[in-house]
Amino acid sequence: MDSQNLERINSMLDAEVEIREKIKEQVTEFDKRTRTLVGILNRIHSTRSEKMSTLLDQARPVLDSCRETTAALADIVPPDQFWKWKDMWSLSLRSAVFSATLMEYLNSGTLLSLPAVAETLGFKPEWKDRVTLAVEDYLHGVITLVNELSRLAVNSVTLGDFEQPIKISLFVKDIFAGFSMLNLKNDTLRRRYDSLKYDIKKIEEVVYDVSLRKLAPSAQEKAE
Amino acid sequence: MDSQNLERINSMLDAEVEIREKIKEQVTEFDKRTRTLVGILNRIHSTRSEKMSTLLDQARPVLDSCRETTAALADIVPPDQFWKWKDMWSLSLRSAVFSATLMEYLNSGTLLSLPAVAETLGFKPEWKDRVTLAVEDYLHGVITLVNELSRLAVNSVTLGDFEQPIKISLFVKDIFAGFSMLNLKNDTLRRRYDSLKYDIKKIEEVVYDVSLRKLAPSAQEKAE
Amino acid sequence: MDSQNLERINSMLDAEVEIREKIKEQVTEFDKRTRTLVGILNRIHSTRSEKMSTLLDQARPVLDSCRETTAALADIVPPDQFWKWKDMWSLSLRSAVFSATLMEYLNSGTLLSLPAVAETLGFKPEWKDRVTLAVEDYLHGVITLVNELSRLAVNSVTLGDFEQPIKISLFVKDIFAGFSMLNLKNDTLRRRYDSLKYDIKKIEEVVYDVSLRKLAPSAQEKAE
Amino acid sequence: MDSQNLERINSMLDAEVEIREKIKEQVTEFDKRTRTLVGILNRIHSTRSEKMSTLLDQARPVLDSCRETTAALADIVPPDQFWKWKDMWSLSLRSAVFSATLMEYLNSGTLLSLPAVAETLGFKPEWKDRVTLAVEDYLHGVITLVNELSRLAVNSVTLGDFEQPIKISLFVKDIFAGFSMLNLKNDTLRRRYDSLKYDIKKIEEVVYDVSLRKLAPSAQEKAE
Amino acid sequence: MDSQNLERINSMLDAEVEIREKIKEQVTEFDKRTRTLVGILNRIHSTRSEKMSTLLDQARPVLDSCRETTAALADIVPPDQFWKWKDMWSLSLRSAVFSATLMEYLNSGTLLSLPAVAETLGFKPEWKDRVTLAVEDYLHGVITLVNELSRLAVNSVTLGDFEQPIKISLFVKDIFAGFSMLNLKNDTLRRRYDSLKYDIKKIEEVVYDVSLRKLAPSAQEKAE
Amino acid sequence: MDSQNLERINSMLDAEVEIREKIKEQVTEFDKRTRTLVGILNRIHSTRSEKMSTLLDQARPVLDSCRETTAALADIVPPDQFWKWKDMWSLSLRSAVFSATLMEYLNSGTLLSLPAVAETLGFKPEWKDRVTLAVEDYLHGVITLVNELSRLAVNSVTLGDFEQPIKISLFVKDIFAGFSMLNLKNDTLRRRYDSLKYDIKKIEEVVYDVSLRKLAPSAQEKAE
Amino acid sequence: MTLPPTLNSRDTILAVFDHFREELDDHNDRRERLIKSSRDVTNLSKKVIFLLHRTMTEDVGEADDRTLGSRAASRARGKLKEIQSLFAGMRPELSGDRYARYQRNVSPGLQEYIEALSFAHYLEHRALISYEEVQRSLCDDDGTPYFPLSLEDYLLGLSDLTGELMRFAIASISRRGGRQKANDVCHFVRDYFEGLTPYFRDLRKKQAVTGQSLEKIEDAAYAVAVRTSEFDLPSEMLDDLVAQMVSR
Amino acid sequence: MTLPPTLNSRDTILAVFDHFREELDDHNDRRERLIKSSRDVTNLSKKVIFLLHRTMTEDVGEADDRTLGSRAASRARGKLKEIQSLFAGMRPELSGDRYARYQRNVSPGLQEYIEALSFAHYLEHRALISYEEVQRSLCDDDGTPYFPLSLEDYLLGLSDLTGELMRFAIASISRRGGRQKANDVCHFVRDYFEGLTPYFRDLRKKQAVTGQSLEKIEDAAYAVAVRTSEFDLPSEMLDDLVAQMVSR
Ligand SMILES: [Mn+2]
Ligand SMILES: [Mn+2]
Repeated sequence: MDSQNLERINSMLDAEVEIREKIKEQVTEFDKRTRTLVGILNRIHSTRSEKMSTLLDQARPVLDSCRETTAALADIVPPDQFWKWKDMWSLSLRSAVFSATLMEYLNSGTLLSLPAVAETLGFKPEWKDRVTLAVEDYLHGVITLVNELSRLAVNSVTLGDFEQPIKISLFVKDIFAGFSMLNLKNDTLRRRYDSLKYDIKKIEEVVYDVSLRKLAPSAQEKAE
Repeated sequence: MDSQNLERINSMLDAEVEIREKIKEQVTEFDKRTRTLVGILNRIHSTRSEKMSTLLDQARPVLDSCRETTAALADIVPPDQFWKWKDMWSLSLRSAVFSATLMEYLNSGTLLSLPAVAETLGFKPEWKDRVTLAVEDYLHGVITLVNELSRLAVNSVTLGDFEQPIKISLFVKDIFAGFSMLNLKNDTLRRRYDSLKYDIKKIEEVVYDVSLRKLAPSAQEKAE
Repeated sequence: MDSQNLERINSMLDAEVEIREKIKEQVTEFDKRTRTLVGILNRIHSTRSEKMSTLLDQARPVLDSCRETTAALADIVPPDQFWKWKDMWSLSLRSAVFSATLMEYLNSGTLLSLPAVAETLGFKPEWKDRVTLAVEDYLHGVITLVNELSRLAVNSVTLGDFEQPIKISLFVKDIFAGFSMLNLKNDTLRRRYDSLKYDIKKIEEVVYDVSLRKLAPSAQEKAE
Repeated sequence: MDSQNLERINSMLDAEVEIREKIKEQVTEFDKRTRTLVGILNRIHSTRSEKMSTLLDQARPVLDSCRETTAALADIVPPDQFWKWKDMWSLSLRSAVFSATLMEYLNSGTLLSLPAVAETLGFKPEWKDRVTLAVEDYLHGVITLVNELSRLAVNSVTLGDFEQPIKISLFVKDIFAGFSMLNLKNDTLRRRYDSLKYDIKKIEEVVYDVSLRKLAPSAQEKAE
Repeated sequence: MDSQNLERINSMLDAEVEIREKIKEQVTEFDKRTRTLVGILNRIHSTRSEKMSTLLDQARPVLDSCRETTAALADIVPPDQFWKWKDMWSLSLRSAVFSATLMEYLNSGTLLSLPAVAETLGFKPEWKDRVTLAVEDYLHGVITLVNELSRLAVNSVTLGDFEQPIKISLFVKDIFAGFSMLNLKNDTLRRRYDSLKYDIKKIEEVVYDVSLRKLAPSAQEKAE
Repeated sequence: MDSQNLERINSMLDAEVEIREKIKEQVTEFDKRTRTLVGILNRIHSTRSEKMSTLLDQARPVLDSCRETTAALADIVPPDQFWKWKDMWSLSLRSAVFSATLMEYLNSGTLLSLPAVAETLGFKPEWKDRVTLAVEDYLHGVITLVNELSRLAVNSVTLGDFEQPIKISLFVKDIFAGFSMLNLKNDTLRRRYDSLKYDIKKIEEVVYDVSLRKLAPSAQEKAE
Repeated sequence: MTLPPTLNSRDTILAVFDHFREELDDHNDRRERLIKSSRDVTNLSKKVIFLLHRTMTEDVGEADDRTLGSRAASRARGKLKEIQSLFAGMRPELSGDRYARYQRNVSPGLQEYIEALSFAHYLEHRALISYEEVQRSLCDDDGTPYFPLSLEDYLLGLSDLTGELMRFAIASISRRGGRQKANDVCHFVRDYFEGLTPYFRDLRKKQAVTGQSLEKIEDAAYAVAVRTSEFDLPSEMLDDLVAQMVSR
Repeated sequence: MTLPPTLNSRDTILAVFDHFREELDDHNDRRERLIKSSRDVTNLSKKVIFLLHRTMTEDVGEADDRTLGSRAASRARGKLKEIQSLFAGMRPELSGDRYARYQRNVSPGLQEYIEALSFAHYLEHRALISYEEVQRSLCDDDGTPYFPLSLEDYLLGLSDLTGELMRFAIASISRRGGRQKANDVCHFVRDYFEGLTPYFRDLRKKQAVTGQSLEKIEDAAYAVAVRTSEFDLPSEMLDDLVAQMVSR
């Protein structure tokens, strides 16, 4: 192997190792942030609706801090290499998407769109060949949101809030109808989408329990 | 899910599906080419050295035709997405790298460098965010070359050519020394590199047999 | 390998590849149709019984369009090769069976028989060695029907229809009695058959809730 | 190999074999004890709360007898070699941790701390380089406790005890919150921790069923 | 989980993570050293005996530098935890053992004993509960030595040195006889020991080739 | 479970455990014996033919001591349970068969028959449903014998004995003819039988070398 | 065939190996026959199990559980006899030390048979079939066993029983008296479990499945309990009320 | 059985499912029978292969290779006929669209048969048996196929042939003319390979094994070449010299 060939190869390999190390560091940090965030949001299951906004206020700064990660990654990843490295942070990123959409649902009852999530997390359009919010990561986050809302439907009844399940039911059916129009290939996303049916079924059963017992008079009208 | 959000997502997913289909088509073609190439080069094991150049002449146009694939892929892959799609063609590409380096070895006894292979296969520098020859693909091809040369060492002796193993031994030891200076992480490449030791041992035993029996007078001097 | 043999092999291979490609195309189309169909039928859960027939009218033409797929497949598959290719389309076919039987249930309250489903989907008896409706595909479709009806039992109560669960209960018990006549291997069908028991249990619970709330006023009071 | 070198090696190897045999003997005994213990504790699922203390009285002496194992192991393991041998007994030890913490929960409703479990099982601080209760073994035992309690929540309702699930729910959520603050690396422990979510969901559903039907009037207040 | 319990656990887990990181750093360094060492020693196969000592002189300082690793590890590993961490560095350590014993063989024709290797690599007796040379690591290194010597026997003949194989044959048989007296359990070591037979067979065949052709007159006498 | 049934099960289990323990003890002993035996016989490769009988005299008492194992096993194994337990000792037994047949070959140049080996190892016909020499164990031993003889052919030439390889060649070809009478399954025996061909090839090469060096002086000259 | 203790010519060696060949061929052929018979046993046993489930879920007016159980068991008896005669047919292939040799080839069928037999036994007697009883079912008219039943086959056959009991419990739960039935099965399986837990380690994998079955049964019993506790009436009376509503 | 298009009573449903049961039972029973026959075919084929090897390594004076090959093939013919009649017996179970349905159950035996048949064919004709010839061996007297041979079975059966050829080459190498034989097999296998390499991707795993076999054959040919190159005599003459030395 002539030495020029060898040198070129070695410097390419070394550069890769260095980038990997730097990204790993950021991901460790990102992971801590999203774990804290998910930890805070886990408390929604025992929080009455009137105190929900206080909880969200606590979560907000942590969510905002994720922008630092995004910026740091944009600094590290070389041009054109987004797809080479993205798997390293996508688990954490999906947690962040989940948190952002959950917070928006609790706040306004609506689904945060992909560009809105991207903005919330501090992605800049000009970084798109280095760090960006890929469709699949957004969709994974939204599926996790549905999983969590089926749990919330159950727990809000326990807390005496009989309207929440009905709200969730409508919101989630809408998302499900959206998903069913997507052309998903037969991969993880597809499998997770299929599992949404169980969440919807669970939510429907909660709504059933509530309306059977006439606990939420609005149930019938709204469910239509 | 509001319809704008949905539409955007759907068009992104559809675009992906289309790109995938187009690449798949090219890969099928690429695969046919490299399999034909490997099929022709398989015949080196029963070809006497004096007829080797005729064999190479047959292989050359097939190797050259791989440039069409490279160009076609460069047309399909969108900017910045090299790393997203490269796994689809890397198996075929490694076969092509193997073929190119084998042909060069048989022709000139030297190792084709990474940029030289890239040129042979028609990669243009300006495509580097769409299609390019990654280091790992080059190295995989070179390891396959060593695997094949250990077989050639054996078969050339059967055909009465006692010099070839000695040439191979020197060439391969040089490559091995090169590899041992690389900072390979513990992945497939590392495992395949470890397996090179068996090839080298086999080649050394052929050289041993030849020099023990004084079949190639040059053996001793050259081996040093 | 002698060239005549090789040629024969090659032409057989090419023929197979071509058939596979053509079927794949049809299946993509079939899949779209059944997904649309299932999407429409998903709305039964929020549709009051008096509007059900309007919904069915919307679904009918999509169901009918599946006949085109059947005919196209019959054109492609060579004689006697039904079992060789059927796995390629059986997932979509089962969705179609499910849709046809669900629509019939909603319309007449009865179970569409296998030959009747086959006719609905446009299978011709003379194609039976190429495309036909196999027993297992029919049974899979019927199991999906029961899965869906257990969901409908729940949701119809939410919508204020207390008769539907009782109708479903009787219908599903008859189907279950049919299934228990079969000797199944340890395969998917067996596993799905086992799952039927849970659907029946769920339906019974709904019937239970509804009946007692009507007939046991004392209980009612306590529950409130 | 010179004989002194050989002798030294051989005596080291022989010593190892002997220690292994002795530990194996103790582990067989330990395993019997913990299996008996788990066998007795299995009965909590069919035991009404008023008879629980009788059951615990039966289990207590078996739990106490584990101290003999601990002492015996401390006698066998040479200084500094705790980490060399601990895998041999850790499965049994985790069963013992599980049993001790379950018994404490049933008795006082609290979680036994790591030092308290260590004391219960007879570990002496001065043995810490030979036998001690490692953090991971404690945590594994606690996770098993949560798994078991989710089953108990279900079965206590069947036995007519509607308060138990609510107690369990609070207890387990507390543990879960604790776990979510730990810095678990991505190993078995992490995977088992992730699975706790299913247990919690199941328990929440039981609490939901109970409070929806107003079977335990305290449900709402306590769940907050 | 009460906060004291939690804090204690967390600080234990954090300490572990930190130690692991520090060891990993040292192991990366250790790995580089042993790879360089093995790279240099790989040249024995093309080095005439008269130049061997020059080669060894080059290797010596690299071998000596391993003492730094040993000392650094002794600083990091807490008392009593040798067995907890040793797997992290044992691959590199075995390479070092191999190198040390190979160098001694080439220098003096004798086998370096376990304590001698330990000393060469800078292990201090007082560190024995933190870092030490375990028997199995020593034995693994010696087996690698035999693997390498069978290759050397072949290559030395190629280089015209007909005495080396005979020397190796006697040396290796002695080691093999030593191993066959050890009480090895049925593990990796046992499996690698079994593979020694192939090396010995290969060496015997080289000696056979040499003596059949009367290339080394001393062969017969020495082989006895 | 009713207590009588449980008791019966328990006593059966205990009996099995006891038998297993006792056999294990015997096998440990058996293993030591055959390892010593194989260790002694390993010296044939460096022993001149005139001193062979002294070596055999040393091995004989060790071989005879295997009868104690056989008798002990016959005492332990219950009637009709030979096939249940035989795997526990068959590795050692095959070593013993190998040793017995090797010793007979060295002594008389003939193959010891199965019944003769059985007698040598002290098997009594009346034990045949408890301990006996199964055909497959005999065959495995004989294959090991051939493996060893191919090594001996090589080494005897090194020691100046040119007759041994020719004797071995004739002997081994007869055995191979025997083996090719068998219809084997795709099991270990088949794989080892396949490997016999390589031993025969090696032996033939030695015979070839030796014969030509005696009979083809012209060749000799060239080779030197 | 008398041969010298050492084989000193190609012909004697060939004669001996010819004998080995016969022995090996014999063994392989016998193994094949037993594997085939074992497959037959498996298939018949599976059919018995379906027949038992089918009978237990038939709509037969007011037949109580005991009656249904007896009817199921007696319907199964014929097919079980058929299986037993398959075992009788294997007897010569399994005599003496042969059983130990071919056990692993016979086990799959045997375990499936034990599963079927113990299920029938449970339905008829609400009890676990004992080792003795299984062994007795595999004896000729004189009470001589066709082969000795191994403990492993007995226990592994029983492990599979829990799966069937789970199916049985869940299928029954939406029928009259289902709550009681779920509770019965629940106690039965727990009892079986508690009996064995302290003794076995090796059955772990199978026991994990048994544990899952038990949990499913418990969940079913729970569902009934929760639902009936909402009302202040005895569960039999609730069942009657529902039946009245649903009657066609 | 005439039924209404929709089933509106439990009785009609039961009647229909009763019919399904018959159909499923039929299918399962047929599958079982075919699996059993396939096992028989496998076993007989393995015996043929051993018989062929055995005949080729017999010591029969100066018989040349062609003669040995013909003898081996003619000895195998009887057993191959036996296997063919097993296939003939399966014919009714595999008629029409059934073959495609049960192919995977028949394949293991069929591939082993093709391995045996092609080995016999090689020994007799030193040529690769063609697809047509294999299909012809599975026809009745009128030349009607028992079932259509699938390409996959043909190719996978041939892949296994290389393993047997490797065994054949290595066993022959230490016999007179072994060098030539190793070279012949080597060329034969390479030729087969080069013919197929450009076409197949899916046969990969099997081809890896074929590749290993080829390497082993090459190593054997190499060993002979190296050893004879040391002497300046034609290899046949060297063989004679050795034989002279070794003759008893
Ligand atoms: Mn079962
Ligand atoms: Mn084969």
